[in-house]
Amino acid sequence: MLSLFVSVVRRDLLLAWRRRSDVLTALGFFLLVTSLFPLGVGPEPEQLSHIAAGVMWVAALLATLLSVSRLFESDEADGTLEQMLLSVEPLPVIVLGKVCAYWLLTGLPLVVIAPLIGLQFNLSADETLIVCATLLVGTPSLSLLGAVGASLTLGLRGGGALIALLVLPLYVPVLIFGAGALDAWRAGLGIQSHLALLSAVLLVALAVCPLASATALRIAQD
Amino acid sequence: MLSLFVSVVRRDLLLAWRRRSDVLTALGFFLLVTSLFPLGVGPEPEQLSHIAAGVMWVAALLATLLSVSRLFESDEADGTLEQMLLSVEPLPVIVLGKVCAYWLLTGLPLVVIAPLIGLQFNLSADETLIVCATLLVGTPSLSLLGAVGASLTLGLRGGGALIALLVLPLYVPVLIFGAGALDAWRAGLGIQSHLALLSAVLLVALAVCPLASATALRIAQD
Amino acid sequence: MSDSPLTATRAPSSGFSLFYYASPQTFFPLAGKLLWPTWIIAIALTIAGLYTGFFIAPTDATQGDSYRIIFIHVPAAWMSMVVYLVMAFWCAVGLIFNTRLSFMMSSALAPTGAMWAFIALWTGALWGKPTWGTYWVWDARLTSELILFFLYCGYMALQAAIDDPRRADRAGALIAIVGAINVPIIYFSVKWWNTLHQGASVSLTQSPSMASTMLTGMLLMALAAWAYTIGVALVRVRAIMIERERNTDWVRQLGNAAQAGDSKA
Amino acid sequence: MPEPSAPLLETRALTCVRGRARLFAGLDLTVGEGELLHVAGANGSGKTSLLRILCGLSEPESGEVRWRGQPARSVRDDWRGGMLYLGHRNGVKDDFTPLENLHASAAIAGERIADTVLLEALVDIGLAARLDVPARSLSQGQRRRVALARLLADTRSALWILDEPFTALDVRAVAVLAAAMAAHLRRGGALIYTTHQPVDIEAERRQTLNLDDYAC
Amino acid sequence: MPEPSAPLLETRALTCVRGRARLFAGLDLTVGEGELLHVAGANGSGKTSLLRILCGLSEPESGEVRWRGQPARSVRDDWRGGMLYLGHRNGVKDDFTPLENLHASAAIAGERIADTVLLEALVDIGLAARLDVPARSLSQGQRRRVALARLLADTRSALWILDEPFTALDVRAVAVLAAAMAAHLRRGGALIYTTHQPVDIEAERRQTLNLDDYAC
Amino acid sequence: MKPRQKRFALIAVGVIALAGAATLVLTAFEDNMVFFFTPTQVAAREAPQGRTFRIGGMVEEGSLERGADGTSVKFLVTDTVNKIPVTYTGALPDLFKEGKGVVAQGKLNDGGVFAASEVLAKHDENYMPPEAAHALEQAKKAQGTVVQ
Amino acid sequence: MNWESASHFWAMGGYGFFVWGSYAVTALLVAAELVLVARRMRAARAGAARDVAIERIDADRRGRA
Ligand code: HEM
Ligand SMILES: Nc1ncnc2c1ncn2[C@@H]1O[C@H](COP(=O)(O)OP(=O)(O)OP(=O)(O)O)[C@@H](O)[C@H]1O
Ligand SMILES: Nc1ncnc2c1ncn2[C@@H]1O[C@H](COP(=O)(O)OP(=O)(O)OP(=O)(O)O)[C@@H](O)[C@H]1O
Ligand SMILES: [Mg+2]
Ligand SMILES: [Mg+2]
Repeated sequence: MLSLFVSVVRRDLLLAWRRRSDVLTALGFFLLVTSLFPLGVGPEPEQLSHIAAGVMWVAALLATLLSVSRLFESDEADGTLEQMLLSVEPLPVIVLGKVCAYWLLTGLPLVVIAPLIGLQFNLSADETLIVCATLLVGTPSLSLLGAVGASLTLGLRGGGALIALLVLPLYVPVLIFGAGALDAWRAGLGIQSHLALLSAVLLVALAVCPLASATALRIAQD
Repeated sequence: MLSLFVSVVRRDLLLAWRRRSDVLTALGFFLLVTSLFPLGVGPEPEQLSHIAAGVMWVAALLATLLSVSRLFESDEADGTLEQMLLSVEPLPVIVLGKVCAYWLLTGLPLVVIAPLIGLQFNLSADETLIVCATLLVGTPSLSLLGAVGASLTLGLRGGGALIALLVLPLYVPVLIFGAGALDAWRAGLGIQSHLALLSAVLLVALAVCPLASATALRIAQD
Repeated sequence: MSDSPLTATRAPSSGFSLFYYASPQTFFPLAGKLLWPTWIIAIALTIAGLYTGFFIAPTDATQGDSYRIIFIHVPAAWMSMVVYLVMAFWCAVGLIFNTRLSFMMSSALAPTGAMWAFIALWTGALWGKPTWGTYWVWDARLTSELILFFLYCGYMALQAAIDDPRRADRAGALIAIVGAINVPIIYFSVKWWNTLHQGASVSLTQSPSMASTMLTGMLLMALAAWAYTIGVALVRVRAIMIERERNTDWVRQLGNAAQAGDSKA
Repeated sequence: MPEPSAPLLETRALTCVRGRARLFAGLDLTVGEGELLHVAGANGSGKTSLLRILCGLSEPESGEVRWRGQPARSVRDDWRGGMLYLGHRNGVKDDFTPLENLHASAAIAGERIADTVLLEALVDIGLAARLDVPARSLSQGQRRRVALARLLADTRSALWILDEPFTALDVRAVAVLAAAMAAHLRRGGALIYTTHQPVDIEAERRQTLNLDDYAC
Repeated sequence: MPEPSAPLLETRALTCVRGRARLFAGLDLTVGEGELLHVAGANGSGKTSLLRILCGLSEPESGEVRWRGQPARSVRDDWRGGMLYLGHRNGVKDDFTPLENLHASAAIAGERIADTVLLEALVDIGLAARLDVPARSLSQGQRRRVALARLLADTRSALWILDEPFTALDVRAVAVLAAAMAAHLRRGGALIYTTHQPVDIEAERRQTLNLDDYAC
Repeated sequence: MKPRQKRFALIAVGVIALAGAATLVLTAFEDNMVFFFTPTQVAAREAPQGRTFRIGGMVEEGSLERGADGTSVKFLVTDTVNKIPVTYTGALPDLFKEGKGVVAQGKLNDGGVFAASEVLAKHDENYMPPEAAHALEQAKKAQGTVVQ
Repeated sequence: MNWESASHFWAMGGYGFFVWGSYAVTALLVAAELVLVARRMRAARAGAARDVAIERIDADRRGRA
């Protein structure tokens, strides 16, 4: 089962590598939003550092929301999804593999690039670290929750808007804990409780989402 | 020729109507970005009104950038595009019709909803009017320029990132004039010159983009 | 209603195609011959330009020695614009006369042009800090030069993303030609928007507002940049010719020669 | 000025290159009015590529296409107006009903065809029962039929170029289509098509071009 | 517990409804080992719908599918593991080469097949010359061949369910595929397929199910 | 319309649009698009109160005063008609000189003094060795005395 | 001669960082481009040679068959 998981991850990564620049869409989007902001808002250092965590988290959330609807799209269009449903292997593991590859391609790069954006927004090293940590724990949840939305709306008219409608309510808590951590730290409170809550969300998502997503996929293909 | 234009617009609007909720993606995205901001940034009235024009313009720009890559996608996938290329009718007019429908579906709603966002960001009536006016003149240019990018990258690996690379440099001036108008007005300068420049960009885009896009489509199908 | 004999017959593949292949085939050796003279000229001009710039040209009255950035900034800025125009020209020729060599020229120039644009931006920013007091402002000259750099990147990225060389050529040509509008904007931006960047020191209508040794150094370096650009573009276009014409006779002969050379070695 | 005596479509020394491979070279063919050309060949022999060149969707590597005696590129509007191409892809919108699809295609082609004509075509091709469902819930063969209904409604085009028109069609639909093709030929139209299925189409004059013979 | 004497696949009083229309009702069929079942019927008669029910992709309106004598839903893993389905859609990734595509399909199916076996299958089906190009630049028939190469490499599945396997294939490829089908039947496998083309497949025991007879 | 006429009509429309664009750009340039105010505009109260904006002009000859702390400065910006006092704390660009162009960003305080947060130097297109500059200055002075 | 000593030269009147930063990056880019372009040329030639070799092998095989 582990080997199945690994081979699904590898397949999706290879596919992404074949369409290299597509991979960068989420990252590019993140960079874009965070760089256009200073342009549109005006470059006053304190103001920027004040809104930094919010901008970065909103950007990460949007980057996920926008790209996740394509998670199963190409597999559906070319018939691979049918084959997945018909496999003897457990579908949730396949789904988890796909989500994992997806996170490696869209979530992890954001975490890696975040320090740079921190610099641009005038954050101190500690502050940057905090934002990175929350992103590291939070973005996998975003991917997992997004996958459920994507499979529920697969092939539906108006997938894009629907997915946002379905997933956003679940995203907002993540956003609030994630962006709130920095404020809490600045206010002198610790960030442990924020991180603990984010981790709890992640664990629940890990347990529930692959299953839910797999079920939704079976229904969608009926 | 006018009847061709009208029938293309009607066709695309009807199609959009059939996938109703898809239509709202751009609008939903715009609302999302602009509403999440106060959430992430914190609700200080002056600060919000200060960044309002920037946030709205960045959101409009992103909404276009993200959805425009799908402008020709479905027509390409199902073979309608081939038929357009083979039509006796001038391709630029067909393209213009498609862009027009696209703008009606993604640009105009933003302009209409902008006053609401203005309220949320604490703008005065005059200020809201100015933002709406710049959006009204600016978003068609975004759609037109985006169409060229969409047709250049049609069916390419990494379309998403590529389109951003191609189109963004052209969007930046529009963004600067568009978001700058409010600042100019606040600084006591008139907004005529900003609007004049935005209109100039629009006129040039109207003259050049349909042609360029049509050429790019022919190249893409070769 | 029996099948009539096939009307299609195989024509000898000559005529039109001869004209078509003629250019790369004859251009390849010509470019090879031009190469060494170009390199020698480039090196000589660079040495002369740098010597003039650092050892003959005096310190500037207002800027001190920081002005010596001029000897790369201005040649790079000029080349970035000229190369783009030349690219657009070759693309237009390619579209009109359907000659592949001109597209190859255009794609051979792009990386060098992008490099010049980057150097202009980089040196300009480094020059701006001591003189203006900032590395960057969103002024029209600077913004439009940045857009030029992006246009180069877009051209190259688009070509890289398309597998079919013919489609790549044509799609790239579209960007090159439409983007050429940007070049006059860059050039006249200092006139139209009077912001931080200085106006022209050298123009066709006025005598230069620059001490003659400084001007000499700058012009020598500009000529060196020309020679370098031509040299690199020639090498690259030769490489592109081989890559693209792999299945033609003249490249096969080339391969034959290389094989022979290998077996000798 | 089109020459009346010239054949509808000719090619001169056509060469086609896809990727690195040269598919065919020096291809000359002539199709006159009322004539049927069956382009045969193995998978990957270049049938689709040839048809796309003949209708102007792609450019040949070298050689030229002539329309009624003129270089086709110089009489592009005549060429496009006189031709109807149907490729692998159906050009059918999932969200439109069959009738809406036909209307949309006609609009794009710059024609305006009466409802009755289109309805008749749809009925003839056997879609009478599925007129009010969107194309997304049609079966494979039914979708293909929607695309092919355009042929039944067409009386304007002098040349039909059809890439594997019979795929996914059942026996009855194949017969209807073959009859429509024969009628087109009788009207003086010309027809170029590919297929891997043996289908008999009535025609006065017919040619077969086997691209396997031209493989380089 | 699968009963060894039971037929591979049976259906009991299967009824299928799509949208508003009832496609067929009370369909009973039995397919044993080494048996060939050709599902015939006009476009839209419900062939694809039936095949998708037989392989478990969709649920019938009423009735049940049995696998080796058990209700198929209760022995789902056996059912899925013993079956190979190929639909209208190829399941071929545009960005993978043919070999990579086969590897990816095998991985998803939970199998691990040696390179040599897959390569042999690709060569047998006539893709030897196109091994290093991504599927996006294959011709229609070549893509279909990539999907079908899975069949040539398969020795594990007891039942093949193929929806119009012959579309877009040229004569030679059709022959190769028919031979592979015959070999599968000789091995004791069963085969259910649809097609509108008359193709001769060697089989000891064969049935034809004409869905037009079941239309409601 | 025949296809050819259609094409002609399209080209005509395109040309008209481009011409319209050109006129619009020209009218925009007549307005003050530049992002700084002249001292005259500031004196006429055209500049905003309490908001950040940019002011541009020449540094008045002899107006530069350095503060005791060594980093704060005061000077007058002039467009030869009006003068606005500017205060600034921080490093000045090297080209900042009396009699040369300057662009400063900041706010106008109640006393009519412009508190700059950033000072940029604007430089002209003349390059010459110091001796030449000196000679030029001498010449200018000499000319000045003659005129006076 | 403008410079009293080498250290004066390197200091560039206090603008060493800016001036040498410009020249160094330019030199680096030019060097990198020359290397890349040379490698591309070599790869192209090698590819052509390989094509010929493959063709010969092919011809040999066919000749034998
Ligand atoms: C990132 C910042 C900069 C950029 C993008 C930039 C861009 C350009 C461009 C595109 C040109 C060529 C256009 C023309 O010939 O008129 C140019 C010329 C020039 N630039 Fe810059 N520049 C920058 C900063 C500077 C700075 C800080 C200085 C000096 C204070 C400077 C001095 C010059 C000079 C002397 C010329 C030659 C003008 C002539 O005689 O034509 N530049 N620059
Ligand atoms: N974009 C491309 N890049 C590289 N090769 C291509 C491209 N498109 C097609 N080919 C190749 O060109 C050849 C001819 O393709 P084409 O689609 O014309 O074949 P066909 O005769 O229509 O085949 P089929 O019967 O399978 O439809 C194929 O070998 C294919 O792999
Ligand atoms: N999602 C759906 N909603 C409504 N009707 C549907 C849907 N899917 C299929 N149908 C209808 O069900 C019928 C059977 O479709 P199916 O695809 O099974 O036909 P088929 O026998 O495979 O035909 P073909 O030979 O054309 O492939 C068709 O009339 C089709 O219009
Ligand atoms: Mg084909
Ligand atoms: Mg079917």
